[in-house]
Amino acid sequence: MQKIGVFVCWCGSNIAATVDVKKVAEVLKAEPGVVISENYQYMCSENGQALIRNAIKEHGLTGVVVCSCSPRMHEATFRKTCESAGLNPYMVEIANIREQCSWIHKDIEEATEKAIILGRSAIAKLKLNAPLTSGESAVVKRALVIGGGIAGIQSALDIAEAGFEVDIVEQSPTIGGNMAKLDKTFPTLDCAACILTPKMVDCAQNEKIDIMTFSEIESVKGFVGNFKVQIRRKARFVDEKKCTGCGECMQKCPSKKGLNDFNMGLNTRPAIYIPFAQAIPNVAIIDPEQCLKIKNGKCGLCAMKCNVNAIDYTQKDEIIEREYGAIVVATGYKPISLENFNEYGYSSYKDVVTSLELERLMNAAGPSDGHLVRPSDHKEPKVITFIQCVGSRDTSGCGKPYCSKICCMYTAKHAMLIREKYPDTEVHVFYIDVRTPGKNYDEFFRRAVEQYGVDYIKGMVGKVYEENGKLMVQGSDLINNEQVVIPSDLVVLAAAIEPNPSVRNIATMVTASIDTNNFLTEAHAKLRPVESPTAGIFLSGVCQGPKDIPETVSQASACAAKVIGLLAKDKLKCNACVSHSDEMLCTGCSVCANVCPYGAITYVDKEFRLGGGKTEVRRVATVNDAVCQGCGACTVACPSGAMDLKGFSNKQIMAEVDAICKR
Amino acid sequence: MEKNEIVRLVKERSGTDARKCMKCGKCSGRCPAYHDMDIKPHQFVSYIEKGEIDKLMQSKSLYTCLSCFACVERCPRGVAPANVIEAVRQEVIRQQGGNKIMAETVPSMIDETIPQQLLVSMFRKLNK
Amino acid sequence: MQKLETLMLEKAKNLLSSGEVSRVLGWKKGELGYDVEPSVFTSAQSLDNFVYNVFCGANLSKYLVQETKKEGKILVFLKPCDSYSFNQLIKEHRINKDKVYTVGVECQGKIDNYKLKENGIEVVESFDEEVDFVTVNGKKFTKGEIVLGKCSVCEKKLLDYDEVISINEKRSPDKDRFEMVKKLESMTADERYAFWKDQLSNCIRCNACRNVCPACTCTKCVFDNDNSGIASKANSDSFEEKMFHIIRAFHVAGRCTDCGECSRVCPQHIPLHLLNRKFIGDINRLYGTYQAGEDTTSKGPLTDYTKQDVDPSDVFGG
Amino acid sequence: MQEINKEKKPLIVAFCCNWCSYAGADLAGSSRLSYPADVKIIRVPCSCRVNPMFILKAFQRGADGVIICGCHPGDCHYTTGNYYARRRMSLLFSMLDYLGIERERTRVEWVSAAEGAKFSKVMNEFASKINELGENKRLEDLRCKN
Repeated sequence: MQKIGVFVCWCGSNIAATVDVKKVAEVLKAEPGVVISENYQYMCSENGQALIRNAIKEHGLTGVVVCSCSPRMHEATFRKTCESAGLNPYMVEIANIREQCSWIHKDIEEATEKAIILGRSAIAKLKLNAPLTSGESAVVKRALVIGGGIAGIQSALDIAEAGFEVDIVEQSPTIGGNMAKLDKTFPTLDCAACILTPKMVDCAQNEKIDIMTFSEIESVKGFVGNFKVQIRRKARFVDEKKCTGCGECMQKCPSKKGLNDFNMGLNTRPAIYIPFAQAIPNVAIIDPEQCLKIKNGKCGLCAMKCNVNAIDYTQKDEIIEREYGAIVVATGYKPISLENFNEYGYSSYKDVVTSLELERLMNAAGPSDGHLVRPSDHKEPKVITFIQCVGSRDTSGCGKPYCSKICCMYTAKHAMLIREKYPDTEVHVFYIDVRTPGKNYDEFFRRAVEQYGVDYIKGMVGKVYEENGKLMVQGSDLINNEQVVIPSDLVVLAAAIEPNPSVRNIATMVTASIDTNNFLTEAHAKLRPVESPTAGIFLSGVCQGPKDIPETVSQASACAAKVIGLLAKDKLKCNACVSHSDEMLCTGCSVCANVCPYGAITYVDKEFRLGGGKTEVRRVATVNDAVCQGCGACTVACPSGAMDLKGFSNKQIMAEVDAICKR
Repeated sequence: MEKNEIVRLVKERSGTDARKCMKCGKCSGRCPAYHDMDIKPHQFVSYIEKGEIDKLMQSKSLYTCLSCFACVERCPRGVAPANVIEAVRQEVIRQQGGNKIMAETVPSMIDETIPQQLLVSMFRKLNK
Repeated sequence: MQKLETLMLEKAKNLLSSGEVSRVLGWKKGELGYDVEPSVFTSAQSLDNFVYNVFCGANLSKYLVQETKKEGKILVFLKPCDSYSFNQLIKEHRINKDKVYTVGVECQGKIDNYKLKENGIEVVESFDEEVDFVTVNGKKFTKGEIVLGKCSVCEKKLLDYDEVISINEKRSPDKDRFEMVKKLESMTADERYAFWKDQLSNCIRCNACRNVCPACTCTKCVFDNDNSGIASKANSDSFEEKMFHIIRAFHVAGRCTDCGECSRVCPQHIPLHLLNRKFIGDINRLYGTYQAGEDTTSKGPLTDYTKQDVDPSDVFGG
Repeated sequence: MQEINKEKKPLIVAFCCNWCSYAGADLAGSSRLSYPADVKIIRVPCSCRVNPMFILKAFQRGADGVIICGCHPGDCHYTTGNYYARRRMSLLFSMLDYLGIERERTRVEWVSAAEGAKFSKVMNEFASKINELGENKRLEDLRCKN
């Protein structure tokens, strides 16, 4: 037999002035199951709460209805009150007779009648409430960072700083990402390597950080606090532990014609190589496509030369499994392919380069040792023309509809650096808009124009063609209303950036949502920008949207803060109002899993007794309490009615409907 | 016909949404007939959006545009300046009433010196 | 038709004797010619009663839910429309595909027994697919007159089968399957209300529509489940007639293959498929053409969305 | 007609999602923006929790109008809930309309936590529409009658 206590709050005069609270208490007392019905001036006050506590003890109440302000205000308060008196906190229902009654109605009779109906409805629901307990799940105190660019490095360092273990999984042979390829960085023009490589070294030396390069995520299972991740450590044919990075092997390797990825393919490297001088780990790797020994068994010079016997031509991919509490996705970006933009002649002319290629051409560690020469004849270019928005803001289907955000600034940087170092060079920039929001950004861009005399032309380039050994850049000058043709020696394209293609696969594995441009979706665009809607998955850097280095670093640190907040907990308290599947009704049709935004539903084959000694194996849904957030999408999708939501069950809601509709 | 109605018709016939233009000027940057135009391809898009049809209808660009569609091909926003030019040209021709070439007379005009582009352009007009 | 049946019989016998399958799901002769019913045959001998003719309208796919739980493999003959239901059941993990051997069979439309009975027919004397008419009580009917509603608009094709037995090309329908839905939509609300009140008030809640429906394979139906909050074994009032049919149509929305079994079996001749077809029409119009059962992997329209979907307030097509 | 309406007030059930619309209703309250007392709110976690059964049940029990309020598309607390609700309700309402039931008796509105004024406006409009339509005869429940 249920024993329900009803507590009607006056809220001073907030409720009592429009609702006859005494009458409400009186009428509700007559409801079946109600054993006590009280009214009090301020139910949320200490005295009011004491009233509830005492009533629970005195009458052995099985449930409490508080007619008061919005549950969004004090539901938590009254739940605690009841819990302290030994009643399950989920045996409390609130009838909102302030915001949804006394404050919006003037007629006392009308408001009182409505308050009574709302009270009845709460009682009807409460009668079907069941005590709920929030499940708990342990948190594995280790984080996984996918991607070893500046975003991943910063997140990993911050997490490690807080004392948690972090693994960085990077698909290329070294960490550092795109930033390692840059020459200088805006708006302060410090050298990228000078600020990045110390961080890379920190990662390598930090005992909390384990770096796995040349590795890929194979599969992700589990949920927040308890991810099980398989990592494929691809064969690099060099024992990472033995190799000292002396580079002797690179000298001896006879197969030297591999394209140097690190230098954007602008020069070549041997089959065994260390990506760049400051690579972390500073370990060689063999390109099996190029290695003579691996390809046709003839050579083996590097192994002969290696003092520490690190070379292993028979090395195989290895799959390791680790557990993590949180996963940071920091997969970064790549410039888009320019195959759709024949008008700029990227594939026809050697001296049409992308901005990232220009970075390498200007970098002291680059293919021309920092001396800016054009790729075709290694001569110094005298006229350089930059074209912005190549593939950005393009809704024609050839490029990307969004603004890549970083190009305006790096183009200004390039223009400025060139004019600084080679003052006799003429620099033109074709732009649609120059977008420079950010601290000291517009000042930076203006410096390029005012101090360095870079020629900014408002307008787009229509085509690039060759004439008398010059690259003729034909475009609009919209301000002068002219069509201009600029004979140039070097043309630099600010290619749009796009998320690293690997992110699609990773998003699927971790059930994180992804937008039409392959950027990962944040849990809330404004208020939860570094979290994925999937609990335990965090977003760091450009995988979430275009951003420059300062923004990436701040987001990476914000992301780390969220990870630390999660890992600092020993146990995760789960939402108590979760979905659950009635296995006797479930047909295993998978409809519920299709609508679950959290991937909380999985299926198992379970054996059921049919009676008469017979059994039957059926596929049924199970909900992971730790992952379910309780939206209820599955409950409606389920045709058999097997899915129901605790705290908001079908019967409870229909009981409310019944109570409201009873006249 | 009222001016606004002409603007509306031209927009409709051109089938292009001038509001999608982000004013980058790539159309004019590519245009091979640019120097023979008083109003440039990008300006056609801008003027039509602003409703300034009179200027466009008097423009000599209507007759210097080659209908090569390079501007349409290159536009990053899917706007079609050439279609706007063509639609304005159509409107001018329609307003001239009978002052146009009849389809039947075309065969007699063909000789090997007429550029194919012109023929294509002519047929396109007469088709409407 | 006779030839088709011979080929099918041959196939069934071969597979049974080779041990490839242990049972055959097909149709069994009745006593009156038209009273054909689905049946599981377990031996070559029992196949004497096997039949495939214009009366084999029943959809066999739903039987596989139970049949594939049993030991051994079963051979099933699927008409084009049956195979869509079959695929949908595979998609929903209701059938174990490894335990079925599917043979697609040609179908040129089946006969509606209710229409026969309406004409006072008790015994079918002969029928001939080739010349396209049926003789009953000495009276000849063209097939068009007595064909099942679902067959007259059937556009379904033979999907992936282990094997296909087909002699003639399938004839394409001359009618638009949404014709009646569109007609209803063009009526006034009052007329529609009157139409459905008239139709649904005939409902005797025999549950035949539900029991035959290949999309209704729940272990326990919400209407039989006391905990669902809407349990009702029989209609206690006029509302529940509507409630039952709306909920039923909604539960199969996006999953219904439009196989038309509900209307075929309704003893009260209620055109129940018009409810399902309304949902199908709306889905096609609002979310892009979708045919349930055409594949076994795609997301159904109600378990999917696009950000640009229309608002409910802009939907009413009536 | 007015007389009858006064005697028999319409009954409106509003399903509001906890995160946006219920908060919007609270804001309407704290801003003292009134709407008829005929509107009774049922709190659900998300608009996607609203089962068509609930709506039919409300009509069966004598509700004259049912309105579902959720976060604006794209703003769902659970990211995708209202997208599913939008499809479900589109189909369900279309079906009710198909059966000849007055289309104005059902409605979906997107109300954010900041839109107290909108909540009040929507409820006022909806209530007056339902008042206009009068008693829900087409989806009545015989048992609920005296």
